[in-house]
This record gives sequence, C-alpha cells and structure tokens, in this order.
Amino acid sequence: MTTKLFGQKIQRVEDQRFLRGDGRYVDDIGVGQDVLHAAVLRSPHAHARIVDIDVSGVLDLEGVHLVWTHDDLTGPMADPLPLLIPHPALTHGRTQFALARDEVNHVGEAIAFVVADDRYVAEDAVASIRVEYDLLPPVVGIDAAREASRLVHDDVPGNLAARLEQENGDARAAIAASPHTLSLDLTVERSASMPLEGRGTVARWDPDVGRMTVWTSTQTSTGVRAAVAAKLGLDLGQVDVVTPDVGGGFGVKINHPWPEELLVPLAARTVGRIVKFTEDRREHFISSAHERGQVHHVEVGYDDDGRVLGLDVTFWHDNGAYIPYGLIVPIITSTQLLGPYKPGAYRVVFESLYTNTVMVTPYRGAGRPQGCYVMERTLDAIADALGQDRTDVRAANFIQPDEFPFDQGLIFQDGRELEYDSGDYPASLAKLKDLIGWDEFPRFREEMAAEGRRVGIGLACYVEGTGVGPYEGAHVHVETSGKVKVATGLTTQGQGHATVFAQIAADVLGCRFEDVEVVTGDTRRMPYAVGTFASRAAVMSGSAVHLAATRAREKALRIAADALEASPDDLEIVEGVVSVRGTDTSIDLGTVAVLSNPLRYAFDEASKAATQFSVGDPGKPPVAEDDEPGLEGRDFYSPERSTFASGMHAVIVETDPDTAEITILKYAVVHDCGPLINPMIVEGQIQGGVAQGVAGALLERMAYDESGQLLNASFMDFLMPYVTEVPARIDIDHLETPSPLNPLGIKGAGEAGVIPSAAVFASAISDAEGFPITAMPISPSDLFDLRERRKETR
Amino acid sequence: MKPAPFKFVRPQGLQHALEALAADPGAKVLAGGQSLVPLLNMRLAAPSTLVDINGLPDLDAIAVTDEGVRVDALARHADVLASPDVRRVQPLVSLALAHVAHATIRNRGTVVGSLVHADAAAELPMVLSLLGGSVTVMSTAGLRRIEAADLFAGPLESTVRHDEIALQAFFPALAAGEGVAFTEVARRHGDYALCGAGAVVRVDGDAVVSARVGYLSVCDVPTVVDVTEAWGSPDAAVDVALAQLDPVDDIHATAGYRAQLVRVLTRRVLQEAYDDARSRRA
Amino acid sequence: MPEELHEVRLVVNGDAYDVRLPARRLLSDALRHDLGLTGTHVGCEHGVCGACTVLVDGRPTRSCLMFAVSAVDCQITTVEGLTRPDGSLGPVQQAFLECHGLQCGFCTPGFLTTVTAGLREQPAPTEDGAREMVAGNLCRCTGYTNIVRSVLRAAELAGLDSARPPEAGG
Amino acid sequence: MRITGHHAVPFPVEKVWDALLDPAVLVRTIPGCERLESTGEHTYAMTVSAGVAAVRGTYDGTCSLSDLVPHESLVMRLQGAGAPGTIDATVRVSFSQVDAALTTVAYDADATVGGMVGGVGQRMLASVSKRTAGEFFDNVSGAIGGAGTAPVAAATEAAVGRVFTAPPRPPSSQQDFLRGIAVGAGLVLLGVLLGSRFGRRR
Repeated sequence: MTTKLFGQKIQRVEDQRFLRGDGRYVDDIGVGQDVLHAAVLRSPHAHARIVDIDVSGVLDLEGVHLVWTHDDLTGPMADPLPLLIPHPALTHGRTQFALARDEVNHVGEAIAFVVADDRYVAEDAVASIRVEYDLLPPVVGIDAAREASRLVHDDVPGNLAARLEQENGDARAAIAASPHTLSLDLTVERSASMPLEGRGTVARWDPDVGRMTVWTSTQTSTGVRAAVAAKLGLDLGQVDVVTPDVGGGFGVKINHPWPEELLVPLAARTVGRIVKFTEDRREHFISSAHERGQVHHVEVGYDDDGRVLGLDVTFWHDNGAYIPYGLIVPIITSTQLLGPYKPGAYRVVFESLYTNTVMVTPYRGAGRPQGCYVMERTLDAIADALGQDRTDVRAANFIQPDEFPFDQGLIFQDGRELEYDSGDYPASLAKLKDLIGWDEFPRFREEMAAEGRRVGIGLACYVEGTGVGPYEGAHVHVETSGKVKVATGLTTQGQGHATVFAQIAADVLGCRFEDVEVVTGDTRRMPYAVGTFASRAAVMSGSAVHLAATRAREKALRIAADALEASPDDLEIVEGVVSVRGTDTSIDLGTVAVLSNPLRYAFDEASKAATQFSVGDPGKPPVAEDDEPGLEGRDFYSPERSTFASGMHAVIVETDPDTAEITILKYAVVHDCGPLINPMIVEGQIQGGVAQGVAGALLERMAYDESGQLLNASFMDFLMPYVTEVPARIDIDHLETPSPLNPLGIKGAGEAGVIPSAAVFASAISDAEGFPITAMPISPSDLFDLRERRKETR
Repeated sequence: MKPAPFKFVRPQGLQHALEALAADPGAKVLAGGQSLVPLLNMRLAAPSTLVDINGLPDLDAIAVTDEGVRVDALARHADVLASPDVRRVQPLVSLALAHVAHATIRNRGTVVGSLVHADAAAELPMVLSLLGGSVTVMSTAGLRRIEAADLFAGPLESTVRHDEIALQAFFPALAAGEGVAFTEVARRHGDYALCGAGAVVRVDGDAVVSARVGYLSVCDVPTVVDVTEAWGSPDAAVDVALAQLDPVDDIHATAGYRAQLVRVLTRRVLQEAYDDARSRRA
Repeated sequence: MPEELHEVRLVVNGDAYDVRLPARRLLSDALRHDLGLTGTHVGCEHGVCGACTVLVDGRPTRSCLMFAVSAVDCQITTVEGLTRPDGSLGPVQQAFLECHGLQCGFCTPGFLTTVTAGLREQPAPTEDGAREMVAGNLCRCTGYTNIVRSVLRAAELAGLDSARPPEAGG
Repeated sequence: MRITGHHAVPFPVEKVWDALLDPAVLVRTIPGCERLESTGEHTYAMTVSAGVAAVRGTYDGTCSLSDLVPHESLVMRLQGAGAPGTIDATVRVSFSQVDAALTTVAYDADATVGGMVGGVGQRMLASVSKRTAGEFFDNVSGAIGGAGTAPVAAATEAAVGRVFTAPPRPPSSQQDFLRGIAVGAGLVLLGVLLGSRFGRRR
C-alpha cells in the first residue's frame, strides 16, 4: 500500500471548527429554535423507600410543560433499564428504572422529570416537588458490602452481584511449593472519567414522517438507537441517532441508555417540541458513573530469581447500586493484571458487590490500572524481599519476543482466549531504563540526600488488550465531484478520527487528503456499529476504513481500466487521478464516479467530462449482476481476537520531608502500539492519559461518607489537575511491533497513558519513603499520616 | 445549576443602592460575584434582591499613602496585585493576592468583597487581621469603621449588616523595621489552602521586637498569634501557635496533617519575614 | 407571576444585540442560547473549569459567574471573535492547530480567550509564564503539554503579526 | 456522619430536661426556628430559617422525641429539607447532673446531610455546626434563666395542632449572620447535637 499519509504528523481537520467556536456539541443543537429544556429531580438520599411524591402545582408554574414520575411511565418505559452485557457469573444483575419506582439506591438517582421553557424554570419546578422518603440504612464501601449486615437490594443476598473465578494451572499448589511467599493487601479508590462536557440529549419527533431524531453525547450511537426504539415502541427504522461533537467521554458515555436518553425522546413526542437535557456538573458527579474502587488480596510464590511460580489474587469490586454494564471492569482487571508476565500458575477470583453509590462503568483504562497496580506492587514486593533490582525481577518474568502468540490460558472481556499477538517487552524495558536514567538514579539519590532532599524512582509495565470486537464497519463513497465521504459508526470524543481515518482512506484511494470527509456516530450513515471504547477505534474502524476504501479503489480501477482501455494492474491513483503508469492517459476519480452510475445527468463538469468515456459491456444489463451503481465501498472488520499493545512508565518523584508534598521530577513513557497512523495524535493521547493517571494517583478520589453522600461533588473539591499539577514534560519513546491481526498492523493507544499510573507512583513513593504504599490514590495528608503511623509502630 | 429568581437593582447612585438594601432584608450586594454567584448557581443562596454595584462610579480606587493602602469596593484583585505602590507600601497584600484563586477570578473578584465574604480559608481576611486593618461600611444611617479584629465573626460570617455596603478596606503600611512573608499549601495551584500563614516581624538591629503570625484555613476565622515571646525557638513559637489554633479534619487533610503544616509554615514565614525585615533595613 | 424581563444590550465581538432577559440569566447562557454564540462552553457553572471564559473589556472573565444584566456597557469577546477579519484563524487559534493543543475541543474556547488576553500583557512568555497563563483552565484531554507549546507558538505568531501592517492583526 | 459532644448547662437536670421537652422553649432556643407545630406527643413539624450570610434557606422538617427516660436520656429524630439540602439525624441525648447547679448534656448523633450542600458545602460544615451548638445551648441556658423571656416553670402543654412561634427578632446582624450555613437549618434542626466535628470520610 501507499504510505504517504500513514505515519505522518498531519494536522487535524476537525480543529478548524473547534477553534472558531463552530463545533456542534449536544447543547448547541436546536439553539435558535423552539426548544424546551428538561431537569431531573434526584434523590438526596443514598438509600430510601419513596413513600410519596407530590407534584401537585408543578404544572401550574408558568413555563412548565410536563412532569413525570415513574407512575406516568407505561409499557417498556416502566421496566428497569436493560442489562447490557449479561454474563453467566452475573447471577444477580440489577438495573435502575428510568425514574425510580419504589426505592432509591444512590444519591442522585432520578425520581422525577420536568420539561419547561428553559432550564431555569425547569429547576424551579424540580425544587417545588415534595418527596416523602422512608430512609433505609445505606451500604457504603467494600467493607460494608462484604459484611452484608445491610443489603442494597433486598433480593440480593450478600450484596453479591457476581463471583467469577479463573485459573491457569494450580496456583495454590505452586505457591505452596515455592521457596518464598508473600501476601499483600492493595486498595484503589473510586474516581471518574469526568469529561468537561457532561451527558446530554436532544430529541425531535417529526409526526409528518413518524421519525425520531436523537442527538446525544454518547460513545455508542447505534446502542442508543436500539434502546430508544425498543423502549418507545418504535421500529429501528424510525429512529436516527446522531452523535454531534462530544466534549470528552473517557468511558462514562459508553453506558446506555441513560434515563434521560429515553425520557427526552419520549417527552419530545409527547409535547411535540424539541426537548433538550443538558447534565450539569453536580449531576455528572452523582448520576453518571464512577470507576476504580477495588480491594485486592494477593498470595504469591516465587523463586530466588524473583520468578513468579504461583499467583493467587482475590479482589472485591464495588459496582455501585446497579450493574447495567455487567462485569467488564473486573474481568479486565482479572485478566490484564498479568501484564507482560507469565506466572507459573495463576488463579483469580473476584466478587462484584452492590453499594448505595453511583454505578460503575468503564473509565479510561477500565480495570487495567487496578490490575497493573496489583501486579507491579507484587513484583516490587518480591524485589524488595529478595534485595534485587526491580527491573531485574520484571525481566525474569517477561514473556519473551519469540514466545508470541502467547496464550495466557484465560478468557478475556470479549469472551475470547487471552492470547497476546505480539510484543517485545525486554526491548521496551531497555528503552525505559535509558529514558528515565534508571542506572544513574542511585547517584542522583545520593546527591539529593546530601541536600536533605528525598527522591524515589518507580516503574510499571502493562499490556493492554485493544481493538476488541465484535466488529466495525465503514462506508466509503467517491462522489462525482471527486470528494470522498467516509462514514464509520463508532463515535468520536476528541481522538481525531476525522483526521486519521481520512489519512487511511486517502492513502488507499490515492485521493487528496483534503477531499476526504469523515462522519462518525451517525446511524443514518452507518447503522451497524459497536462503539468507541477499549482503545478500539483505530484498530476496528481504521481497519474497516482500509477495507472499505480498498473495495472502492478496486472498483475505481476496474471502471477506469475499462474507460482507459488498460489493465487495472497498470493503473495508479495519485492526487485523485487514475492514470496508466508511465503515460499521460488519465481520468479523475470524480469522473470514474460518474461512470459508475449508468444514470448520468450532466449536472456538473465531471458528468460532462465523463461523456467522452464508454464503459460497461453492451451485452450486459447497465448494472451487472454482481455490481452496484455508484463508486462506493463498504466493508466490516471483525477480528478473531484483540490485539495487545504494551508499554512501560517510569517516574522520579520527590517527597517533601516536612509537608509530604509529592513532586514529579521526571516522567518517562515507552509505548508500543504498533505502527503509528499519526504520531502527533498518539503522543497527544499518551500525554492526556498520563495527566489523567497522575490525577488518579495523586489527586482525584470520590469522597463518600458513611451515609452515602458524595462530599466532593464539585470541581472545587474533586481535584482535577490544572497545568500546574501535571508533569511539565513527558519523555516518550516508541516501539512499533506490528500486530499480525489486522491489515495495518496497528494496535490501540487511547487508554495506555493512564494504565500504569497508580502502580508507578506507588512504586516511586515507596522507594522514596522506604515503606510500601498499598492504598492509592495518595495525598500529602495520607503520606504524612502513614509516616506518623510508622513512627508510632516502631 | 441555575440561580433561583431574584429582583435585580442596578442603582443610580450609592444612595439608591443603600436604600434598595434597606428596603429588603433579603437583599444582597453583588460586586465581583466570584464567591457569591457560585452559591447562587447552586441555589445554596437565594437572596430576594441583588443590588449590583458594579456600575457605581468612583468606587474602584486604590489609594496608597505612607499610612497604608486603601482599596475601594470595586477595585479588582488583579488591579491591586498589579500596583507597584501597593507592593512597596504593604508587600504582604501583594504576596497574598498572588495566591488568591486564578488570574481570571482575580480579574473580576474584589478585595473588599473577599474580605466581607469572610471565608476563613481565604487569604485576604487573614492579611487584614494580621496587619490590623479595617473596613469602612455605609448604610442609610451613615458610615462606620469595623476593625479587622471585629470583622470576622465565624465561617462566612462578617459583622457587616445586610443593609450596609462595604466601601473600602484599609491595610496599614509596613512600618520601619518590619518584614513580611506569606506562604500556603494547597492541593492544587489556586485552590483554597489546606493551611496558610503570613508573618510580620519587626527588628531593631538584629533583635526581634515583635513577631506575629496569621493563619488561614486552620480555624473558623482568620487567626493571629503573637509569638514575640517565643522568638528564638521555632518549636516554642509553634507551640504558642498551636495552643491557639484548632485544626480540623476535612476531605483533603486530617487535623494532624494541618497541625504539621502549621509547624512547617510557621517556621518558614517567621524566618522569611525576619530575613525580609533585615534586608529592608539594609 | 411571570418573571420580570430586563432590556439588555450586549456588545459581543463588536456587534450589538438587544435582548429581553430575566435578571438571573447567566452571561454564559445568554451568549449561547439567546445570542446563539455557542462557541462559549459551560463546563461547571461554579467558576472552576474555565471553559466559559470570555473577554469582558479585554479581561478574561468567567461568563458563568456573571449575569447578562451586569454585562451591559461592556465589550465582550468570545471565541467567535478571535478569527481575523478575513476569516482565517487568529494567531492563538493557529498555534493550537499547529501544536495539537486540543482534542475534544470543549475546553478550547476558554483557553483561546485566556491566552489571547494573556499575550497582550505578556507578549513573549517563558515556558513557566505560558503555564501560568493557562493555570486557571481545566482540560481533561491533552495533559496540557501541547497547550503550553501552543501558547509559546502563539506568542511567535502574534509577534510576526505585530510586525505586519495593523489591519492584518487578529 | 457521626457527631458526638457534650455541653454544660448551668442548671439542675430537672430544669434542663423540662426545657428541652417544652416546645415553647424549643422554638425560642433552636437557632432560626420560626415555627413549631405539635403533631402528636413529642412530635413536631417545624420551619427553620437558617444560613450564614448569603447562604440561607428555609427548611421544613419534623422532630420527634422518644425513648424518654426522665432526667436521664431521650432519642431525638430529625428530618428536614430545604432548597440547599436535607438533613436526617437520630440523636441520642443523655443528661447527667454534675451538681445542683450544673448539668451535662451529652449527645451522639448519626446525621446525614444531603442535597447540594452535602456535596459542595463540606469546607464550611464543620465549623458552622460548632457555632450553632454553642448558640443553642446558650439559648437554652438563657431561656431557663429567664433572660428576656418568661420563666419556665413546667413544660408547656403541647396539644396536637398547637403552633408555637418564636418572638419576633429585630432585623439585626445577629439574625443575618448567625447559624448554620447552608446546611444551616439542618444543623439547626439538630440543635442539641451540634458542636463537634464531622467525621472524616469513611
């Protein structure tokens, strides 16, 4: 293939509209039109029975059009929301109602829905609703959930949604037979995706054609479409879901349908007006989703070289009040925990537990940060116990480059075998040690100590299954103008899809990059799609675009060969012109597009130009049996299994002996996601991921109190980092180990930056302080208290 | 998050503003709004009337004399921070202002508004207390001056009455022989501090004549501790301070950690203020 | 009782808009929903994220912390007003494009307005100065590395601009 | 959150007990209490206006006293809701007579502050609760001591439906600035139990 654009730092085409303020985000839809606005009454209690809801008088308020409680919902709308991803182990799956029926199970759960002239009036109306609650004791935190003296759902004993065990070999026997053993307890607290744009949905019902159009800030438009159709009793063909520009997702917007994604279209149909819901920041904290909260127990047996002979991990996953997204997060932790390593035997058990808190859906990394943290803390503990260098213990456990494909003997999140396709972990480690200055660090530490300063170094390695199936599709259409329209069904939240997919399409088709326009997440353009998550967009849709563009190219060459009376093998396409190699005989792609359609009104110059050519076999019908009119290509990419990217991070931190403040002195990343389509965009993803990882390790947590109130439900107290809190510089180096699984050899990159953060900071802070860090995130106050406790116990 | 409805008054003059305030016990003055409007948006506050004084003329002066710095009601943080005269006459004000939120908030927020908002975690109330400044307020009944020691009654609670407008604040000038310092520890740059401290140390030759430290975010109100007697022993100074402070737990820091910050910051600001005093003498 | 409406004239990007608004309408909402200038984004409505930052009389200001009725008599500049008269990108916009200083684009308008004003005060910032300039704006996508680069690049571009005849300036 | 503490009231236990069971006293002593309606034996509906400076709200709620062991202990259950937030609390109150002129009232409350103020008002909550408690107990002392009010001889009879209102207060700075912030009313409703720190996150 031509690789002119692939691998180039191409500036993003989408930026033109973003930079001018011309982006169209969901709250921008319908501005200037006659739009009504929705607001939602949310539970102030973590656990309560609803005794009575008094909405009398709400409709009397000027400007209020509609108020609904669960009593007003009928048919499928009155049923619980779907459990999207069932699993045999998920024996007690529970999901919420669009509006709470009898009981609320977390602060923020939707109870009543109001539509009014504007959001101000809608909030007035919400404030006028009176609800009488009968308070129930809440279950908050994993300890309380496990203790199960109180239940979140009366019919879920032990608060246990699911228990899943996987084993490869006999881990317990291997540990028993090991010369050394260790056990560790490791916790990670909750955080959240926290995109700058919250959720939002706009809907318009067109009674003339019986059609619903929904704009929603989602990571899966096809999923929302199916949900809206099913819940509102519409045919799929009556519902269009359009994903406008999305102001960040990071996982939270993969869940669907949110209550408002159903209530807004229903309200639009009911009142016959455009209805809009725009989530505010407080709502995003208490009524979207969180992730990360897990407690882990590790038993490990190892030999004198630090080689892991047996690893037995048990962990408890706090899934919140409901579990619509199934077991994806804990399954990923349980499998991706292994990273680039090959323990002699591995057993993992997890329990997924209900609590009276906001539910969990994947957040960038999706269970991997926890798994990486558990594995890397374990290897650090082994190195510490043996007095060995931490990098040597890693090296002793790596899967070697000649061992691929490597089967970890487990079942991955996609229900397929966990088989790594490619990688070179020793090479990555060598690069990382170089980049961070691992071998020079002891001298640096001494120099700093001489100044009374305390520093530590840490590293962490991960493997990330990316590009999970089942499929994505793409449609490539060469218009008679020569412009190329590419549509793929998954959605975009800032990853630059419009640029990278255009790079791929332009390379394949030989057209000009500027002539390619990419549309994502619009069910009118590509009704079959899965969604944007699990670092899958480049692999899945990138491959699909490649395949679809290849089909369009083949057709273009066939028609052009016919028109130019040449063999397709002698043709090339450059800058949108098909020519016979080495001659000046040529035809524009736009003209080829005209020729591809037997109906040729001469509306434009390309059509007129096409009249000089003659194509098709006069002996056959104008559209041959195995052909279609138009110069298009449509194809789907559906891989056997995921492709596995990998990487390693290292950090040097300084901890203040007095204030326990933690400062990042150096941060280094070695990253291997195969060949890079656009290095600028990949580096941007890594930089953003690292910042989010730093935030998760040092700043962000969901501070619930024991009554289930989220105490920091604002940007004042949920400490998202500013520029001043992230590393000024991140040193990045790449390996490009291709995947054998897709035509471009690519692997996903979206989540990588965030995965090793908790692990790498725990490692470095432990190194600085001389005692193990076993709970993340860690604040200066936490570190100070740890120091004090160690003084006491000495 | 949208405010509840309120009556809006854009007064024609100061007298009109005072009358509007007097007419409605639920009225509230809107100046910079950088603390008030978030409360309105969250409906934590729902005043029945807002009297927007931003359009009033001649209320934005920053007057610097040998006695000190006078800041009028509509002078924005950014303007006070940018004033070289302020920095010269009372550098503690400038040092502290640099820690007030972020530049964009400082563009709109006012010094006087921040003082009467009386947030114990804010920088300026502590600075006013430490310097022994005052605020002048006006109602239809006339003017009165409130000394810093009498201004802060509790968390978010000043002794300015609802029918009064705080017209100006006065920060006394740095006196001969004095040096100052300010420092704080916050989770993020620009956040409310977990603990902050400012110091004024006066020297006579190399001898310390007086040493006072002000603390923010440690008690309900900005707290000033005189550590002159303990000068010479940092530990003793810390003990004197901690005896008068009451650090509490919150979601960002334990009481123990706050006490540690008091220890560390007390030492730092005393040393820095002492050095500052000596360098000014030179 | 219907809410009282106020006659408000807002001057945005040099254009005057006459609207009737309730007193509680935030400037951010007025710009977006009443004036249709949707380039200004709302990320938190409590003044922390900076996405809604506009220039009020040239100074970066949180439009979510200001009422539209308080914005009369002010010159307001939004992201829509940062392009050059000929429609091409202004220096700050161009720099963010070149340096990949944005991903989802939601926080971007607040950065662009803030940096535009910042470079007027500090035309040649150091790297630390560039960081300080954007220290009050949250971005969840980029990790800020490229935003800081963009600020430095914008200073270069604006410097080139100022060397040109005045009408070419953004 | 768990709130515990104690407060000394300079009166014999009988007087303190009677005062706390007397709605006419409660309505005057609970900071910001505007209205107290008896809805049954030792159960009341109440309206409380509270807040600090601009952070104000009016809260409607209920209060019930149970498990009464005269002069020893009682359990108070409180619920309230207003625009800024909600409060729910169960308070165990115990009385011990130190001497003929001094009684210690100890309280152990399990309280939930919900709604907006629960999520964003954390920085302000702890200190405000202390103030409000102190104020309440000073008010109780004042009420028992008869400072400015009619002396309290015995508990006022609280027939169902009887409404107690606080005497009008001059619009002073006190009324403006005292009392619990946002949570305000909630905390005020808690009345007796305030005065200690809110526990740290779980």
